[in-house]
Amino acid sequence: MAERTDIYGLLAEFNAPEKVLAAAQRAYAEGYRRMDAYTPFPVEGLAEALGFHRTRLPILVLLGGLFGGALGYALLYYAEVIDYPLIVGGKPFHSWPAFIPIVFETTIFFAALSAVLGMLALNGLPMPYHPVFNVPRFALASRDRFFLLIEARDPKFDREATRRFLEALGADGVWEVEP
Amino acid sequence: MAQIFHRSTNLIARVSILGAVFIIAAVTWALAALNRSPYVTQVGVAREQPVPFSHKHHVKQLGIDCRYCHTSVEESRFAGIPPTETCMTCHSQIHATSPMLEPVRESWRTNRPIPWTRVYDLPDFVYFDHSIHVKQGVACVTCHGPVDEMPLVWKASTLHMEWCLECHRQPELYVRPREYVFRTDWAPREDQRELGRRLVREYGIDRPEKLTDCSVCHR
Amino acid sequence: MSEEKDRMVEIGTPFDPQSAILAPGYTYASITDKISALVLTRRTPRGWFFGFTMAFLLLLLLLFTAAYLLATGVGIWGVTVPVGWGFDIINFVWWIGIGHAGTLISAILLLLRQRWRTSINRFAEAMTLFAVACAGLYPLLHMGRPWLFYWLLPYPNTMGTWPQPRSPLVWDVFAITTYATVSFLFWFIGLIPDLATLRDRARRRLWRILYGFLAMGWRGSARHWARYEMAYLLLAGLATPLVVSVHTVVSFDFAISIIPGWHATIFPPYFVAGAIYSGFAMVMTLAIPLRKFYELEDLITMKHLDNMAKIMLATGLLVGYGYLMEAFMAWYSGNPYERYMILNRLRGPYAPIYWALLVCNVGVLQALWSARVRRSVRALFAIALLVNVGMWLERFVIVVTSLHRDFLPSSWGMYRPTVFDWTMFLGSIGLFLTLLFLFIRLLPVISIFEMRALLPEVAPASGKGTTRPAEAPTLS
Amino acid sequence: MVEKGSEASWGMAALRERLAKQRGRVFWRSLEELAGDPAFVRFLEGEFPTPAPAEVDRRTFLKLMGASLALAGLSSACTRQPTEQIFPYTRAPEEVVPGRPLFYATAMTFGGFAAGLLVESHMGRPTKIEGNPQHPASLGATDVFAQAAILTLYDPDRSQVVLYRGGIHTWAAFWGALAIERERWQATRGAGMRILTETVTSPTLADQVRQVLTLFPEARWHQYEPVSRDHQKAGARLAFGRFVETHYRLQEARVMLSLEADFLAWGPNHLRQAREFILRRRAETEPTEWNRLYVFESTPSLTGAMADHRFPVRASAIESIARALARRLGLEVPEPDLASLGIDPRLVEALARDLDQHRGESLVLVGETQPPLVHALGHALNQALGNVGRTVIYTEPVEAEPIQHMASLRELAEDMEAGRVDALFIVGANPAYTAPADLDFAERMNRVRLRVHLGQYADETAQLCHWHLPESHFLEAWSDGRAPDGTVTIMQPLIAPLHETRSAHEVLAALLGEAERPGYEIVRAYWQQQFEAGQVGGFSDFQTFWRMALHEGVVSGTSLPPVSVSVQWAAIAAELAKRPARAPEGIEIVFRPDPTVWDGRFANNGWLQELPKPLTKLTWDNAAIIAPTLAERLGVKNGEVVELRRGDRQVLAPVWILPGQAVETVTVHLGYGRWRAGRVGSHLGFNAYRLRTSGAPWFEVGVEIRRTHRRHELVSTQDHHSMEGRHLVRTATLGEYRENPRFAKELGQDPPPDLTLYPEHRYDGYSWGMVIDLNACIGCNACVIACQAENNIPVVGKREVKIGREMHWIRIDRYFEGRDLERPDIYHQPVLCMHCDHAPCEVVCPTGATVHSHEGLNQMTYNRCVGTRYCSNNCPYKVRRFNFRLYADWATETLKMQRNPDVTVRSRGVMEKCTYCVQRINAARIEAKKRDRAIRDGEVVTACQQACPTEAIVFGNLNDLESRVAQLKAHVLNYGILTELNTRPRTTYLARLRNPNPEVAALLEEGTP
Repeated sequence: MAERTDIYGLLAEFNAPEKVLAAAQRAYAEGYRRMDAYTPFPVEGLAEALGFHRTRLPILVLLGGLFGGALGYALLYYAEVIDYPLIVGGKPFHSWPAFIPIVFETTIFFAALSAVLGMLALNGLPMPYHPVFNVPRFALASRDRFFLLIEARDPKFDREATRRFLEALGADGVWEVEP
Repeated sequence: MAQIFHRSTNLIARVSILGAVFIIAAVTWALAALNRSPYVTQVGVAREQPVPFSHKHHVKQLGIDCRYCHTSVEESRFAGIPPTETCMTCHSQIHATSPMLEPVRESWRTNRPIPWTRVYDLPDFVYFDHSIHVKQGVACVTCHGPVDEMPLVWKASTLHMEWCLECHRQPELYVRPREYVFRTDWAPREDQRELGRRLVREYGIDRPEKLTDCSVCHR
Repeated sequence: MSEEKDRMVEIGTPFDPQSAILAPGYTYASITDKISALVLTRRTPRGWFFGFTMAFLLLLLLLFTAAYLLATGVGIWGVTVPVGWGFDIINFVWWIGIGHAGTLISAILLLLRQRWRTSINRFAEAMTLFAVACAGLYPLLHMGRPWLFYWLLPYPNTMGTWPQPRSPLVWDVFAITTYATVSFLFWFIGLIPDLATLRDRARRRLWRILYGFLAMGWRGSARHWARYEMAYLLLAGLATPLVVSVHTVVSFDFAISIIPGWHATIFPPYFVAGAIYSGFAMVMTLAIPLRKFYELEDLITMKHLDNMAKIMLATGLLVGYGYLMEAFMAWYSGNPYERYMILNRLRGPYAPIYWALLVCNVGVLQALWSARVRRSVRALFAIALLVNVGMWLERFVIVVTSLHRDFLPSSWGMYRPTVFDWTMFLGSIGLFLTLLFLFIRLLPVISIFEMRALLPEVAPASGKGTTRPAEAPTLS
Repeated sequence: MVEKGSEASWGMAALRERLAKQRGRVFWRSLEELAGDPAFVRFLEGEFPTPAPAEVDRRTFLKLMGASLALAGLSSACTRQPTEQIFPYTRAPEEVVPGRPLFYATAMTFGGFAAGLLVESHMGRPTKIEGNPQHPASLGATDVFAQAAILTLYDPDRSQVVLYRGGIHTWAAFWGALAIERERWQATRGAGMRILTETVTSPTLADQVRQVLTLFPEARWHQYEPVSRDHQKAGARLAFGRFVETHYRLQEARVMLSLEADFLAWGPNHLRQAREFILRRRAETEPTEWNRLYVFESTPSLTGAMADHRFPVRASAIESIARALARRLGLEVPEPDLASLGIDPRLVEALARDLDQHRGESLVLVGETQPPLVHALGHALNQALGNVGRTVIYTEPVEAEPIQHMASLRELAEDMEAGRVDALFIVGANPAYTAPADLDFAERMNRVRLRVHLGQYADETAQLCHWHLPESHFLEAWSDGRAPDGTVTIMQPLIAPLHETRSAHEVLAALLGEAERPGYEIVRAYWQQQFEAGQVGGFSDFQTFWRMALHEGVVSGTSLPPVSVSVQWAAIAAELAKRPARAPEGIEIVFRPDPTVWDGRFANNGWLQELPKPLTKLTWDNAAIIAPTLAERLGVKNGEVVELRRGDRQVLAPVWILPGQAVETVTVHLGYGRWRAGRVGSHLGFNAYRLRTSGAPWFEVGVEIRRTHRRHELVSTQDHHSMEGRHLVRTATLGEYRENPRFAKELGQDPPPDLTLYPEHRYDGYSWGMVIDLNACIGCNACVIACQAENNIPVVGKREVKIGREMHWIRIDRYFEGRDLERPDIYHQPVLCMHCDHAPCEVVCPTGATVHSHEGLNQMTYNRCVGTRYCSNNCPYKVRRFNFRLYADWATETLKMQRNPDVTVRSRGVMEKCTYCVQRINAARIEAKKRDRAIRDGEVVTACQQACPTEAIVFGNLNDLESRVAQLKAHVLNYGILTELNTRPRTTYLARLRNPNPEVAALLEEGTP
């Protein structure tokens, strides 16, 4: 189990989503954990096959929404009731029905913002530089090729054994990824 | 495909996202601070005048009452800037040849007013009345600051609406007995809040809601 | 690249141009190439230059009008008392309504698992953004003192004052800001994988850097896709109530008032339906020339047009119901002002406009019941154009005829648009088209990754059926 | 080089143009100073006869620069206030407390008669004119002309310098020229020297003229005013053998018959008459105490609109009605042919019965527009009805020299024609424009060797004179004048002349050889003489007398006692026999002074030009007013230009259709079609003087109307005249009111007070409100101009009014009602901000620029307004006004001086509206607080309320149950409009009652009499 740190990992290329999915399942069964798959479109079950189960995004969005709503209401309540109460059209200072649209909008605003920012943050984006980009064939990952990466950091990683393993999975090619 | 971006861009990208948030916050804060800064408000900036009239000298050292010069402060919205005549009541005798006072004498001779520089200048859509403030126990120094310490007068308050509202919302923190309104050396001997509450009642100062009605100042 | 073996999709059923949402014969590669080629081609089509120039000239008209407006005041328009709003708010509502189709296609159809949305959602979303930009222009410029627009935002200021949150205009500020932001995020998130595609396929370094910058390092990781799909789904879930709320809030601009013809509880649904209606009409208006000039008939098929026509029919009927209910309630309520308002619409000085709107929005629409009409591209284009006009007229009727004769006969008046009303309107169309032309040239008009995902769906791959590419994200 | 003197017409025009182009701070002490500029001199001498055309481009450029500055205003957060300077006095005047206004009593003469005024002065600038409550012709009220006079004072187009043959000259030069003339007259005893004035009541001026006539016995004094009192004078002479002033005591009258007498709006005493008339017609008046008014008139007037029975008849038919009445009331008059006039004799009988039943409490009033014979018949009728001494009294004339103006002018014209006039001094008058067409006055003036004109404007007459002398405004000069009852007011100036102007007294003094004698000395010396002669008294010394006279604004004890006169029937009978009542045929032309610019003298006053005419609601124009029936017959619509031809004279006039106009008549208003009025007033409308003849100044049968199929844009502020069945003005007859006093409330649907989702705000302390008594509102527009003056309301011009952008905070809605299009009931309803407690405007304002105060005011904070106009859209009363453009004049220095310093001058892009004169409320509150007391009822008087001649507007604290406004709010006739919207307006109305004669009403039911 020699650790080879001069490469980032091995990248196997497939030509069909089913193949990469099967390969991922096999690799997981084999005991590989530090791996990733790259596809030109979302492939159902692929993330799960890699051992990814739940994302915390929904809870983030919920919190964002609640924060937005609370912030909106607090702002309105402070402005209209505490800071500068004004008689407007005979309505009370705390005209909560009139506050609803704004509170609704701030809720959505913050929820949506947390969805996007949360997604980016959890995905570690933006990340303009990534070792996989060193593989020239990787450009096809955004076209019609499907890739499975096994990182060198994986305890089970062995440059040769892993390469053989990947080739055995029916990969059209296996490339070393410069770090 | 080759790498398009260098390794370091990852860090740069993340830092710049955080940085943008901070920069926006900083700019907002800076604008707010600038708006309240002496550069914009001129608070604390002694203004040059055609005659270097010293309030410190006249008020503190000579003990002249505010109303000696600002005659209409108790009857009018405008406190009044003294006519040259007022200056000349003394200065035809005292320092009658001082070169510093030449503009005053010139004004007297030629019957042309002395062009004083305005220190407190409210926007034209704000209507402030000195007389009622003085009557209700708002002292000169409450807004104009320690005039008796000013060789040349500077603005002691921003005159921002938020500044006005501060007192109109809680006059009890600022009012004093009427008889001390023109004193520069008065300090409450009891708790200001308590004294203020009593005076507000006694003087019939309106409730804060009424004092913060738009038309009190804008019309 | 020559050595790669394209994986042909085998065709299960014969291609039916009326029901297929994608023509046969495409592979992941070919569909990628076809769409990205629109952007990455070296030669800009001459037609594009022509269209862009025309649009840009109109945009200049807008800039000139705006400068003159700022110099002189809104007095250059025909607005007056009693008709304090004119083309400004008409155009605002018109544009914002148009914008709704994009969000609707992206979000609501996504939630409803309408797969045909895929080929039209991208440019519909872009259209949303540009329409919102045009719409946003009006509330800003219609103000007497537009340089003080920021007083509508709540921020601690030296005056110690706040916006007045009982006003629908403040709701508008929040709604439009949120809508613009969320629409942008939605659109941008959708673009990220495609930007990565462009990054990987662009030949020039500059473009690669640009697209690479915007793609933020997207590499199609499976984990990323999982979070991405979740985020997309959540955004769709948020955008759906948002889009409904936005036009509801816009309708509140009217419904909250007391003016006969404005003060109606039916306004929110009626406005939302109208917005979708006008939005689909605009998508149709843009899609038909687009698919023709860029030869996208394979991707934007007759099925799309047919579906959109059906949605137009449905929403148009809702709008027609709105008109009917306005008249009915005016009669049924016994409110003399409401009754006069309807009579005035039918017989008053602006009656021709009301009748024209009925013809455009309700009359012509009935042709869509016929499948033959729905199959005729020309007929659809004509109807869509008429509906665009009709919906503009509807806003004219709502704004002007309600205001010009309200309560006191002594203050009744007339509204006559000036030349600057028209230049502002044409100018905003210029802004819209300019942005649209830039978009067509610089970004993929059809979502590439979603089209890829669509491939196995429309033509199931042979053999190993247990795994198939994920559908577009689902609720489950 | 153009020869000097021949460029008379363009010299001044060029100067005006140059001044018009000046922007920013351009003070010049006089035009002489300006003339000293060599460039200007060159310009005048014609080297550069046209101004540089690059001007416009530069301004456009600057405007665009302004736009970018506006954009830069985005960063206004960081703009600093510019440094301002403050200029104290060098020697402080007594009385002036900086920042506090002072009020001075003076008077304005109009048609020669004085109306007492109190003028507000801020630091030496007069800003606002109010009525003097002590003055008998004002009683504290003012009319539109007095209210607007303040604007004339600051009019930048006022004549500012002496002109000789159109070129700029000096007073010194004129004095020199005059001295030479005086030597000549001393030799000729003033032969050929003529003075032409308008009506003179000023004792000082009359004394001066008489001195001139004494000094130069051959000289003559002529008087001419286009709207004179000739018929009244001639009528009195016919009836009594001499001229006596007629005074009505309307508060005593129960039944009134007006024969074209527009006594509520016309004549020197109209303010007092309106007040007295309304005393018996207020909402609080007991129904049994009400008076009744019948009006016969050819064209609707304000008085006609107030009538219980108004009969549109042709002007020439009114004599027949007077005759028929006289016959029925026992005078020996041959029966006129009523049938041919289409008048039911039963109507006249019913009328006669009503008058007869109220002997001593009835009154017949005859309008100036009716011929002297009708006046005489009126006097006879009043005597026959026993009204003399009760509802009508007579006094000696107030005018210094009550001559017949038309005759005087004709004599002058004939003398000029005959070459008998050597030198003509025109003091104040403008005969070149106002003289009747048949006198060819302007043409004949050219035969006079020396023509001198003194006037406030270098007008049409000035153009024809060798010398034009700029006249001081009455607020700039010492003078005096008499009220209709004879009361003298010594008029004191509020400000030193703004320009190089002199008063008539000063010019006449020069004729007497006392050039440069100050007006103050002249007037004071005269009164000192009077005092010493014992003519006036009541004071121990002259100084006290003088001070009190100035302080009070009236000289006590100068009103005239009644004289007893009796009608000499024989003379009338002879005249009656001479003039058989003819049966007129053909269309009649009727002349009227314009309701807002009068005879044309106010043509350059923007406030008055933009003021909607009370009945047509037209602005900026006059029109040929015809009845709907006639319009139908002619096939013309509003705005179509027709040719009016009378003999060989014709004018082109746009048509305006006015219900209530007598069918066979066309009314034209004088005062338009001026060509040298100024930037505001020139070239507006058509000149009706061109159809007027000295023989028939007010009406004549036989005018041809020919269509031209051309159109002229007439601009009216109210395009819709029916209430559409909405209960806006609620009316009932007295009978109906007695049966159902709650009718006004029942016509509305006031929601119950608890019909609200939210708890109510309580308004303790002061809670302001207003009640307008529609019975008392005569629609005179005084409130509109008063508000304009008080609140710095800009003039927007015809183009903007056309698209509905007029800025008046208070407007008077006028509605026509009734089944008969030719004889509608006319209603006025002043509409201003209602200050609704549930204000729809407030809810929709995004910035909170309009919110409620805790005293119930709907506040409008201009500086917070961003101009979305949503509030205006949502205001059901449409009382909000928007600055669509920069309407306020920020450039003209003199106009800035007029502004009320207590009210913000609005810039473009902000909404504005009635504030209930919050500046006055605040001033009163501060005053009260300084005195540790509450504001008293009546202490806060809004500008509209103060001007109102009939006290129709009542304002005050609703929480004070003793206050007048609270009591009126509790009145059963009190109602709010559009209350079904649950707006809870604070401005409410008292329903309008009418007191028709049941007998006449029954006749009218039968059909048109």
